[in-house]
Amino acid sequence: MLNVRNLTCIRDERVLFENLSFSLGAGEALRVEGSNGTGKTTLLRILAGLYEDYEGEVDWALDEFPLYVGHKPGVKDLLTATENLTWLSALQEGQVAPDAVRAALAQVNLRGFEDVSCGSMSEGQRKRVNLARLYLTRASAWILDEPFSAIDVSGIAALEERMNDHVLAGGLLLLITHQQLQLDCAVRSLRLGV
Amino acid sequence: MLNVRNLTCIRDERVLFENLSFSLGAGEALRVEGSNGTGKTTLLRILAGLYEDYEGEVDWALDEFPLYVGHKPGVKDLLTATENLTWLSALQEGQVAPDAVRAALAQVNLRGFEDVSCGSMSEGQRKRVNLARLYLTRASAWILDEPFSAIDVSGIAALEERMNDHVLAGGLLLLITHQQLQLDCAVRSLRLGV
Amino acid sequence: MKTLLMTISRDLKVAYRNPADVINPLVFFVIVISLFPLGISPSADVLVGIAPGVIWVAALLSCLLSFELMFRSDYEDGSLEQMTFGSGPFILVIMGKIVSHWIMTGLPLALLSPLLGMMLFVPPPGLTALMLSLLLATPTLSLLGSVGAGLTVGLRKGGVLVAILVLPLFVPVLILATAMVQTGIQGGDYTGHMLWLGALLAIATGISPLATSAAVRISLSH
Amino acid sequence: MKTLLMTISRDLKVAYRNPADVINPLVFFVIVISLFPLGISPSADVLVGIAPGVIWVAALLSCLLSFELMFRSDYEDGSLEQMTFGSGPFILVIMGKIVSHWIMTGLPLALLSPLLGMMLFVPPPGLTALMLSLLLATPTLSLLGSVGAGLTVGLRKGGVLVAILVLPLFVPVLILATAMVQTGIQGGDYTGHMLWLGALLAIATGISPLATSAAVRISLSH
Amino acid sequence: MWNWFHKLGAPRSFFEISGRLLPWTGVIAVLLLVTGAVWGLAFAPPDYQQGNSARIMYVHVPASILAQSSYLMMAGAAVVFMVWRMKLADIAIQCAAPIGASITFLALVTGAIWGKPTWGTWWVWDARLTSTLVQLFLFIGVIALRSAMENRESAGRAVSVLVLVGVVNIPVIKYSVDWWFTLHQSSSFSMTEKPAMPFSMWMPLLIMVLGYYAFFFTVWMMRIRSEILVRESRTRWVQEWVAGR
Ligand code: HEM
Ligand SMILES: Nc1ncnc2c1ncn2[C@@H]1O[C@H](COP(=O)(O)OP(=O)(O)OP(=O)(O)O)[C@@H](O)[C@H]1O
Ligand SMILES: Nc1ncnc2c1ncn2[C@@H]1O[C@H](COP(=O)(O)OP(=O)(O)OP(=O)(O)O)[C@@H](O)[C@H]1O
Ligand SMILES: [Mg+2]
Ligand SMILES: [Mg+2]
Repeated sequence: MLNVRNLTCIRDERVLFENLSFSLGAGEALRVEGSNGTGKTTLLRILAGLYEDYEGEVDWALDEFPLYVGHKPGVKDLLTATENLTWLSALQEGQVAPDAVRAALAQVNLRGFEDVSCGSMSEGQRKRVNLARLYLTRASAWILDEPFSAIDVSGIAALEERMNDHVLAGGLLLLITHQQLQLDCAVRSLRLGV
Repeated sequence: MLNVRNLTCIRDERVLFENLSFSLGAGEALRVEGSNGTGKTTLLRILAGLYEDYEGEVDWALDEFPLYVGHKPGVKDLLTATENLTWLSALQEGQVAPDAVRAALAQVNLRGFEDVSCGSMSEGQRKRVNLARLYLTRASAWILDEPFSAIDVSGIAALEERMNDHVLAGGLLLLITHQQLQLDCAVRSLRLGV
Repeated sequence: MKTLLMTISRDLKVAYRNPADVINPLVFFVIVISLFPLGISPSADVLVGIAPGVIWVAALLSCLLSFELMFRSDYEDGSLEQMTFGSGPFILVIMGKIVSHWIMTGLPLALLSPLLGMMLFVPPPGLTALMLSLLLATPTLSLLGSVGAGLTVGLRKGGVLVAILVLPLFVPVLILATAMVQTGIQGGDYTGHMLWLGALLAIATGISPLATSAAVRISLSH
Repeated sequence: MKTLLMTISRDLKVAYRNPADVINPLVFFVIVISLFPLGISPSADVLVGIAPGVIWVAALLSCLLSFELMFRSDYEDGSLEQMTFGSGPFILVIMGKIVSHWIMTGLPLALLSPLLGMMLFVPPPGLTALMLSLLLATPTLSLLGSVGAGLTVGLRKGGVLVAILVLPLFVPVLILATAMVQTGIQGGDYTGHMLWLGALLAIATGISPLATSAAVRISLSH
Repeated sequence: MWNWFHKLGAPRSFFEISGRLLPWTGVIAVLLLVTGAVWGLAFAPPDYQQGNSARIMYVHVPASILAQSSYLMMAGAAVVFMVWRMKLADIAIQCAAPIGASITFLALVTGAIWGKPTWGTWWVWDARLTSTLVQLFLFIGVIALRSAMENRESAGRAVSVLVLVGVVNIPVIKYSVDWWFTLHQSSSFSMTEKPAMPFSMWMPLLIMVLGYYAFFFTVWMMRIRSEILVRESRTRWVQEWVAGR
């Protein structure tokens, strides 16, 4: 599904990666590793089409856009969890049923917070609202940049399970995390930096 | 050094903690635990004097302010790493030698980034600039809210070592983290939420 | 089309949650206008002469201040970058945001304007012209302003940079609109002015959404 | 004292890194003033009558827009919360920020004003009065504005809310200053006005830093 | 033709070609400007109405003309950049803006200086003057946006969008300002009736106009060259070129 050829990115005179080539098919997971500042986020943003100052080729064979979760929580403080999630998913999926939204929020352990505005949530809860999209999306490619940051231990376990299911069902997963990762499916690894 | 008596905090009709009492002396470390949204950040902000809507008493016996590291990176995007760190430490310590600043930046693995503006750093690097204060401060109480988020594995190890030294040298440490913690010193634990 | 309506309803919902965003530009409008009698002269003769200019400049400025809010909070919390992944065309999202901006800013200004005109002693035919000119020209302001807002989102420069980028573009609107109000005050026929303002609106509708969606994409990718 | 100087030098350093923050309010000032001849009338007779009011209102507005930048970026990146942990008194940090705001906004406005006065046909004695009035009164604006900026930091409301909070406070300054310039244009003696403006400055210096530091603390603890 | 276009578009070959061109345009600019200035300021007959003060015309008119066309040239570069993503075009925009702004400023200042003896005032809100002022603001907007963006790639594209929107607006602005002036004419001054000039006046003027253009291109190329060196400083050829100096 994803074909990357000779990707080179230079920021501020620092070569982040040079002539990077790889390809990723359905049912494959790739974890991008490297210490801080080695260009993991930059790579994922390039693949998501959010950063364009690079050389080389990125080819997606996809029907719809990938699902992207970045460093920012991606939720509006003024809207409630339900409203945020409905809008975020409707944007990409066309239409979502209210029940599905409630179910997804319950999956990320936000039962009881459905109608709380995201501005009065804790760091981890806000991130969870965004991650609840993983339970609603039909996107076949997921691009997740440090999805576990600010999430507690049991939350991480649940997310890992969801990712596992996605990959086993033939999805594509691109992931950055500095924490330990326990997926049952095979995870390829791409190391940036020296 | 720190005495907390009957601390109660209620946000949005949700009781976060009630009649919380504990005290912490020199050379003691306390880790606040709990799942997302249980009030860990709120507790630490109360102790740091940044949140005031609570009941109960908080007594510090300290000569200077504690050192607080919050969810936000705390660095100005337009200033370089050196300038940011110099300003942040000078604010609290009065005066810092340029050499000490360079040394602290080297400690958090930012050698070569001394004169890069923080706006063009990665998430983890920005956080490291803030955390470099741990190598400069003379504060005897540290309040750290998820200091490890966005930091890579080797960075976490270095920070743990620094915290350990601080506690063994008679400092006080209040810490939140969802990740595993390996400190040689004894760490008390306070669990919030059910 | 659904993308368009969805975006408008979401933005209006956010505004409803936080009505200050709608009310503040209005209050600002009123305050700026009331500074002029204080700073210049309270006499009716002087005021009616400067009224069209003052009201229109105040309307421009309060639109200006609100452009900043058009994309900024969406940028900061990351929803703007999510919008580029939408299944509908991105330009519809942008148009939705422009329309809701107008509903929240231009429309209330236009509706409020007769009252302020009266405060500055504008006679009734002038009041009609004033309101019509605002109804017809504030959409152009929202359209042009969106380009500036899109270009500067994420630059943390406050409203000033947007102002510099778009104020020169507003000059024709200002000139035509104030001329229209002046004609109205003197009891003349201002159909010609209205046609011209309509033409400007058409040009802006043709260009701005395209330019803005390009601008927003550029701002996101850096 | 060291805290004060340290803060000023840091803020000026940030401004130097990003000169747009200083230049933009100036350009805004110029653009707003040039909108008035377009919107009202290009004739010298009309313009010289409204010049003091127009220039002063424009100065108020460009100060207003810059208040937002006073604390916002420090709030967003967390440096503001760090400042409360300083070893020196917090009020000195605040005063440092006010002084550097004035150096970056009020002072350049005052220096530029004679040029704009000329564009609106103000005669030479009026130009002196104009510049003096700005030099004497813009510090008051920075002081009063800082209170509004402190109260609204962290509310993501753009400049509009600050404007609403502080504009009423600016009214006395506006009235005195424009009266002073008008006296100047007519060749009169405006020492009395200057004394009054000086008195306002003294009052503001006494109250504002205290109020602002309280306001900032409140904004942080929510 | 296309080949040539692409070759010129590569920073390196532009650098080499312009290096050869630069001395020529420089010499032409100096020659034209000196001839025009000496002829115009010293030998051309004084204006029958305004006397010698009209000689500022030889500075003002070319500046005003160039001010307008420099924005159009910048817009041309913006089109090239948006369509072909040619880095050189981005550099060209970046380098043209400050020159264009200064020329516009010069047109304003010389106009103002001329206005004092003829009109008795430095500034009049006349249509031409006003649209020149608005154009200066457009240039300033371009410069301000560029300097506000840290990332070069996105700055280039953002600035092109702005320049293009601006160029659509220039005729609208010009039109509306002209029309506005005729609506409520305030003063009796008008620059539109051109006195039929004798050859001895328009010839030096023409030379000055050409000289301004040559000067503009020379400065533009010089700025582009130094910007190329900055942007390509990592490449081998720049390092060799620098070493070779
Ligand atoms: C700040 C003041 C002024 C500005 C901004 C200004 C601007 C301009 C502009 C934009 C042009 C048009 C060039 C073109 O389209 O070919 C021009 C041409 C000209 N200006 Fe000015 N001008 C100013 C003052 C004056 C004054 C005071 C005079 C003399 C009384 C004057 C005399 C002329 C003449 C004779 C031309 C050439 C006319 C032509 O070729 O069509 N200008 N000026
Ligand atoms: N700005 C706010 N306004 C109102 N209520 C808030 C706000 N921030 C947090 N809360 C409430 O306080 C509770 C505790 O939030 P807090 O940030 O202290 O949690 P936390 O334990 O730090 O969680 P996390 O692990 O996600 O960081 C949340 O459940 C939320 O309901
Ligand atoms: N906004 C920016 N402008 C310029 N350069 C940047 C910017 N952001 C990052 N960089 C540069 O790109 C490099 C890689 O950044 P990136 O964010 O991709 O790192 P990362 O691998 O995601 O790091 P982290 O683990 O800290 O998130 C950084 O070292 C920095 O030098
Ligand atoms: Mg990253
Ligand atoms: Mg927390």
